[in-house]
Amino acid sequence: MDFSLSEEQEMFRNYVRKSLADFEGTQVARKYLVGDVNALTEAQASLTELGCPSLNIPEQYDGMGLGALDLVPIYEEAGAVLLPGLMLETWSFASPLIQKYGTDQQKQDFLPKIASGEITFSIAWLEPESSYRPAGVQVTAQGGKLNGKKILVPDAAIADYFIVVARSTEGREEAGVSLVIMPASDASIQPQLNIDSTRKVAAVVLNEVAFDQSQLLGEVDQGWSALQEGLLSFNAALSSMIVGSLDRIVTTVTDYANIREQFGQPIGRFQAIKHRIVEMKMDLETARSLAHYANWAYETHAEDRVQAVFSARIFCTDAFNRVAAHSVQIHGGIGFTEELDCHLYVKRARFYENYLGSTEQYYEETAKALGW
Amino acid sequence: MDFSLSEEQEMFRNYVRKSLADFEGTQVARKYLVGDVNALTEAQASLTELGCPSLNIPEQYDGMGLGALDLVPIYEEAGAVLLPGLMLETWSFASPLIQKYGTDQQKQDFLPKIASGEITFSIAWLEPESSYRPAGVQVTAQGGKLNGKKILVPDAAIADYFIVVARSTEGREEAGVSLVIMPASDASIQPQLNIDSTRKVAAVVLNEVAFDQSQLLGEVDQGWSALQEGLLSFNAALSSMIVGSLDRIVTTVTDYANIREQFGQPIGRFQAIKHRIVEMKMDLETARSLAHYANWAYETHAEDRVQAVFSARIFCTDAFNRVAAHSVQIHGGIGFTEELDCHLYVKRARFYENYLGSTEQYYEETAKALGW
Amino acid sequence: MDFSFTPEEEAFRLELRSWLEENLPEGWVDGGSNLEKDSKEYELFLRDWQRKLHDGGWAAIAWPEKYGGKNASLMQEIVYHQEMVRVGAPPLVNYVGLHMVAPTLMHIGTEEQREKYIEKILTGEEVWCQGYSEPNAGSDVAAIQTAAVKQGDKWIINGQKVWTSFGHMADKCFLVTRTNKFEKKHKGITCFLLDMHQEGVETVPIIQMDGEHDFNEVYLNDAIATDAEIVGEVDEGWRVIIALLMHERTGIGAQVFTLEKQFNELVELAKTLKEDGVPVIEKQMVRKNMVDLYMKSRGSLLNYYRNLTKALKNGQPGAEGSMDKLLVSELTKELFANSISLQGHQGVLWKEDAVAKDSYWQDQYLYSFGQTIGGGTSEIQKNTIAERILGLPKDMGR
Amino acid sequence: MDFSFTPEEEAFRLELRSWLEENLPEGWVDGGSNLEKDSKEYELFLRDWQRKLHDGGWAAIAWPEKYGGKNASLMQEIVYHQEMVRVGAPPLVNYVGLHMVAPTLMHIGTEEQREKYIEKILTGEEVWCQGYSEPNAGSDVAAIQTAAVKQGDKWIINGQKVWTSFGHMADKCFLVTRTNKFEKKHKGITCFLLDMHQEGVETVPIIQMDGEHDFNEVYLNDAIATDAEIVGEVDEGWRVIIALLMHERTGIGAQVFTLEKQFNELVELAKTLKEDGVPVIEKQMVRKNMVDLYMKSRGSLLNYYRNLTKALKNGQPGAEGSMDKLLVSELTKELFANSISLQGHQGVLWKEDAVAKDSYWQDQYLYSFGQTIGGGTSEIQKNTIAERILGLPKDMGR
Repeated sequence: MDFSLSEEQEMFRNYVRKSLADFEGTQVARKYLVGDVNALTEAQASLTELGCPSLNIPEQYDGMGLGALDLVPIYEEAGAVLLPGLMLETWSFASPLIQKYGTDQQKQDFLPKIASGEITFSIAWLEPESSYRPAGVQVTAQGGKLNGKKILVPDAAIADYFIVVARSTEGREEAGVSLVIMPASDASIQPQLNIDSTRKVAAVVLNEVAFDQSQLLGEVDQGWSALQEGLLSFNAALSSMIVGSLDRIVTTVTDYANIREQFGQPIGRFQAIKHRIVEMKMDLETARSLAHYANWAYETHAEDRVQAVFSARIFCTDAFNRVAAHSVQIHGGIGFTEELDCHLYVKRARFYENYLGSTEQYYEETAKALGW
Repeated sequence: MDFSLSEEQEMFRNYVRKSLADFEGTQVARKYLVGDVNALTEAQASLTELGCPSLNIPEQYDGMGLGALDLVPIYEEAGAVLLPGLMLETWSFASPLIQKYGTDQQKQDFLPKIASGEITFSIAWLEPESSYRPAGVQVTAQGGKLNGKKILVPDAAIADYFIVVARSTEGREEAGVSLVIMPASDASIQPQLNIDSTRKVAAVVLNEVAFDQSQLLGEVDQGWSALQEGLLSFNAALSSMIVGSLDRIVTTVTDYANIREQFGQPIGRFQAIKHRIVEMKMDLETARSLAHYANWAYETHAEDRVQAVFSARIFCTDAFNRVAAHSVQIHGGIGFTEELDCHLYVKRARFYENYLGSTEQYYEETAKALGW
Repeated sequence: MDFSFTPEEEAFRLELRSWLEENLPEGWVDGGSNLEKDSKEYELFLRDWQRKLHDGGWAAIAWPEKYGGKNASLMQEIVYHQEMVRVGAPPLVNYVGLHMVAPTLMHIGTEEQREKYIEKILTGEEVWCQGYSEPNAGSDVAAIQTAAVKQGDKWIINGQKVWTSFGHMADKCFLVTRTNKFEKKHKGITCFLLDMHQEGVETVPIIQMDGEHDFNEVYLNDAIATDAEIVGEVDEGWRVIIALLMHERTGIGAQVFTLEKQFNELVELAKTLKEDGVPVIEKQMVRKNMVDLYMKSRGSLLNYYRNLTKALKNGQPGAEGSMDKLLVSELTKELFANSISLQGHQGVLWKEDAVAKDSYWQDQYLYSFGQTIGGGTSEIQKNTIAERILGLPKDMGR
Repeated sequence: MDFSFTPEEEAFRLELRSWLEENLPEGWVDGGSNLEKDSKEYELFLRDWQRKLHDGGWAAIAWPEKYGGKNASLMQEIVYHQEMVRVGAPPLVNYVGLHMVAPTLMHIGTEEQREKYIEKILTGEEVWCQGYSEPNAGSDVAAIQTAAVKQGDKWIINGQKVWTSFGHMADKCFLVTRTNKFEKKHKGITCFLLDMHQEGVETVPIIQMDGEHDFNEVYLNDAIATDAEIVGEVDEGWRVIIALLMHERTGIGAQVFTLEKQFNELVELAKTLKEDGVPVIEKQMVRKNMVDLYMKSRGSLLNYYRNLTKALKNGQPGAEGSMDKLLVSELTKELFANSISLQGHQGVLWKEDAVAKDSYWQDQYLYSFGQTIGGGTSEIQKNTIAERILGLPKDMGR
């Protein structure tokens, strides 16, 4: 029995932390927020230098041949500083999907470039007035053309490829949905404003965009189950990203409560503050345990991996909203300003709440996976 | 604008309080719990002397001709000491129903006796493995006979009459349900054990129990809507009963927190305790406002009376569970003993949680009444 | 128990209502102006609105007639709040002047001060702000350090204030300073009626988490005041502060009615917003959450009415105002957090791309975080309720 | 990361499992005995069970072999807890003796004490209780007032203890007394190994809110002890208390595994219990609540494993045990409160009339209120976590 990251994994965490420390906390996110992509590019380069994008890619495609658990410390460190960009989507959605469902050609084309940090992927799933359910997918991938409109596509402007969830056979069911890998340059991108400006979103308009068989990821009409598989690795990774944010919030708020004085006492001496921080800490530690286990369960194909991953996601997104809100309150007035980071976490928590799947649906998926 | 009980109502409260004070807090309930009915009989006699049972009965039937709001202080005082017995069921369910749906003969037969405290009513609704929904009513009232089994009939052993919810026409819908007034002596009563022994419950077995037209309360097959009407007055009254309990808990726990010392401080000085008591107080005051308004809305036939009454009930039953549990925790070890009253409130709170209707259904009823 | 308004109160309501209909800018009720909050244009608009209110006799209805008020009853004030909330009237740029400074001056100001300031407060000629909070004096108001030192016949003031609403538009400041640092914390405080238009006063905007600018930092570098600008006695300012807070007769009435309105708007949103073609209000979880909000917001409204009834009978509001504040502010946060969740994946859309016009829900959600901090944090309200209403022991350090 | 047990650990599990199958009373696993908790028969049964455990070598596996233990590893202890929970083994009547007193004596007792007590603890010949809490010393353990005064070569002890589990069955008591009231609170405390079978000791049952009797008050009226019965030094008992707490190596492992089992039982209840013919687990609200319980109970189990991993690496458990205690006890309350609500109107049925046999859920629901009080309240756990893990300031008075 050993429920901890390995020494190597912890060592890797230290490299990542040191590397990100050069960028001064949330500065990369704050710059990206106002449209300055340079800092992000540099931060990404620095992670690439450490080999982060190649970690979970097989050695034959220039990767390190490691797994989901090895990405955990990276995501925790990235989450701590709210690093923008398409890490989760590229490393923990596109990459595992291509590894599992891609053709040899696709693997050759994409995996080495992901490993080298050259390309990123985004996901085009939602459509106007629809939901994450199969019925919501009405963009068509028929007759060699993609047609329709996708919304809330994450960081579309800095993506090289989209994985488009499209309907190859008309209908409202799971069957008939396919995944198409499409160069971002083929689409017309219309930015949408997002409460969390450290993650940009956009509508993607597909007007007779040509594609061929070679761009299909997995079998035609069988894209829905591939999508679900991708969501397992994605949500395990997302959970770790959130754990990193929770950890940073708890550290920051604890420091503040020790320093800030009112009524001649550090505010951390008042149980209203003190015990609330403990509850935040409990949320953090439970989130961490669930997230670590989720990644382990995914990596080892454990029997309970579906419920482990989806329930970790629910807990983490929920805890993130809760903990980020408490942090504002404990900081008081200054926590309400744009100047402090508190609000950046509040906004990112909302961004993730229903990101690539709704809380409601994940509850139901968990219940089903438990056989209820 | 005057959102308060009248001076007369508050004066009446004082009479009731003084009268109940003779019985030393929860002693009536504690005696009833071990099977001693005498104290309850005396307490009831004392309330009858004050005219409580006659309050909301028209003068022509020997009542005072007052309304639901006038009962509020009585229920609050009774709730404070967890008075057992069939007050709510007799005064605020059977009595208003007979007034509204009863024949002249029924009014003559029952109302003066309710007013004089001579008779009490209980309600026989639930059946084994059923629910509070219309489909659950399968006891038959056909061919002049009642047949079937009712469960969880409150204080059946001390009731003089049951209002039996029975099916006069077979089916699973609302139509076809009738209300039958039946002497308790006609049935075979089998006590059921209940977590809150200060309210006894029983199964009532109906085996070819004869009844005639004169025992029907309201139109045949139309009993369901009468039942709903009865639940309005009942739940408004129940809410006030619970407010009384909440009030007593908050007073008791505040006193304790001022007196009990640990670490050289009264425990009420620790914010973990202090702020929790404030939350209990907030629950109490919100419950009181909602309960007062519910009774006012019922009495004045206000447009929003259905949502006002049912939402008051939901809030009060919920708050009761919450506040009673906090009280145990704040009292610590001694709060966990049989000796203190804390557990009596915990158990009564559970008794009311799904009493004459489930929380789930009242949520839905409220939503519907709001036009959602 | 009686929830009705008297015929006189209803007549008062109709009078105000028709005045508002005539005087509000065209289209205001349907979505307001598109003025930027921190622009000069917005300031002019607000000043203009206050002048209009004054011209109509609606700027300070609770004031005695001799100062230009209507001597309105508590219930008339309630009606006033209800109607203002109903039409979503523009904020009162001179709220501090009208509701805090002027009533305090009427109560404990000198005759000269009354003559000099009150008329201009009413007309909006002089807009006021308050200088209370400091970086190290938030919940602990008495910990202020801004120092006023007498030099000749002048007071020289140095220090920093924060959370000064309307500070960037204000002509005058009700400023709390420390004039004697050797006295105990609640002693040695003096209140000044400071002129904002002087070299020693600098105002710096605070940008909030919702991106808006409602508050300011005010830096005082050798700012100057005179004896004539002192309210009450030197070193006895704590009493003035307490008295000033007491002049808020109707408490947070406006916020209570606003919450009621916002709840109704949320119901509309839940009815119109669809997911896969089905209105979200038909989802069981949404229904449950909405019923919870319904009963809690009804509860807060009814609690307010109950406390108001007490105030009507006692002539003065009690500490129950803390209960109203705690309930309404926490509930406002809960309501807007729910409003975002209820929008599902669309909840993150912002500004013109949001589900509701101008991202009303997202803006209010972010703004709502300030509700349980400003005007006394929820923790402070709980202490007040515990100590003043329940009689529990005082906290350490207080 | 590795969640597996070694082949040796699994062999150990099978060994224990087969021993349990052979030695548990017939039908135990399917519902246990019907013995009344406060009867003499129950006591004999428990003593007999402990003797059986000892005979099989399973009474004190963590003890060194020289004292009759198995020198079990931390992981073997975990396996032991898992198996005992799995079969719902009877409680250890001599838990205090086996897990607290004996390890403490091994650590800081005299050679005479070890010889006199340890063997009899192991065999169950002498059952122990602990005398810590007093009416005025609950959370504040150091506030004890029970006084031991030296007269000649005897100590005369007067005072009152509460919450003494197994007190009515105990032969000996690990008693905490005050021997010097002039010293500071944490000084002047002395621990005795008191003989319960003497005139000066009276045991009175405490009836709990669930109607059961697990705890006692112990009245000490001129009870007598000797120097030889003192553990550690006179006036230095606080150190002994702390040392004694440290001997709980696997923390609340048994409770963690029990919670896991109870959750699974609740799932079964939700699947079998029907309302209008439909299993309640198909109701959306129930599903949501059950998923919440699933993730929280998984969380508490995984947290426990994570803390255990730390302990395995550091050789000693840290303050993280407070986190496990807080999580598990609060969650146990939540689980049983949910179990009552889930039964709808049938939730109030009691004893033989309850939905599940012997009103398991109702009993456990009521008993669960004690979980967040006994062994240190949740408030005390939060202070410990805040101060020892997060480094936040100490509370007043501590």
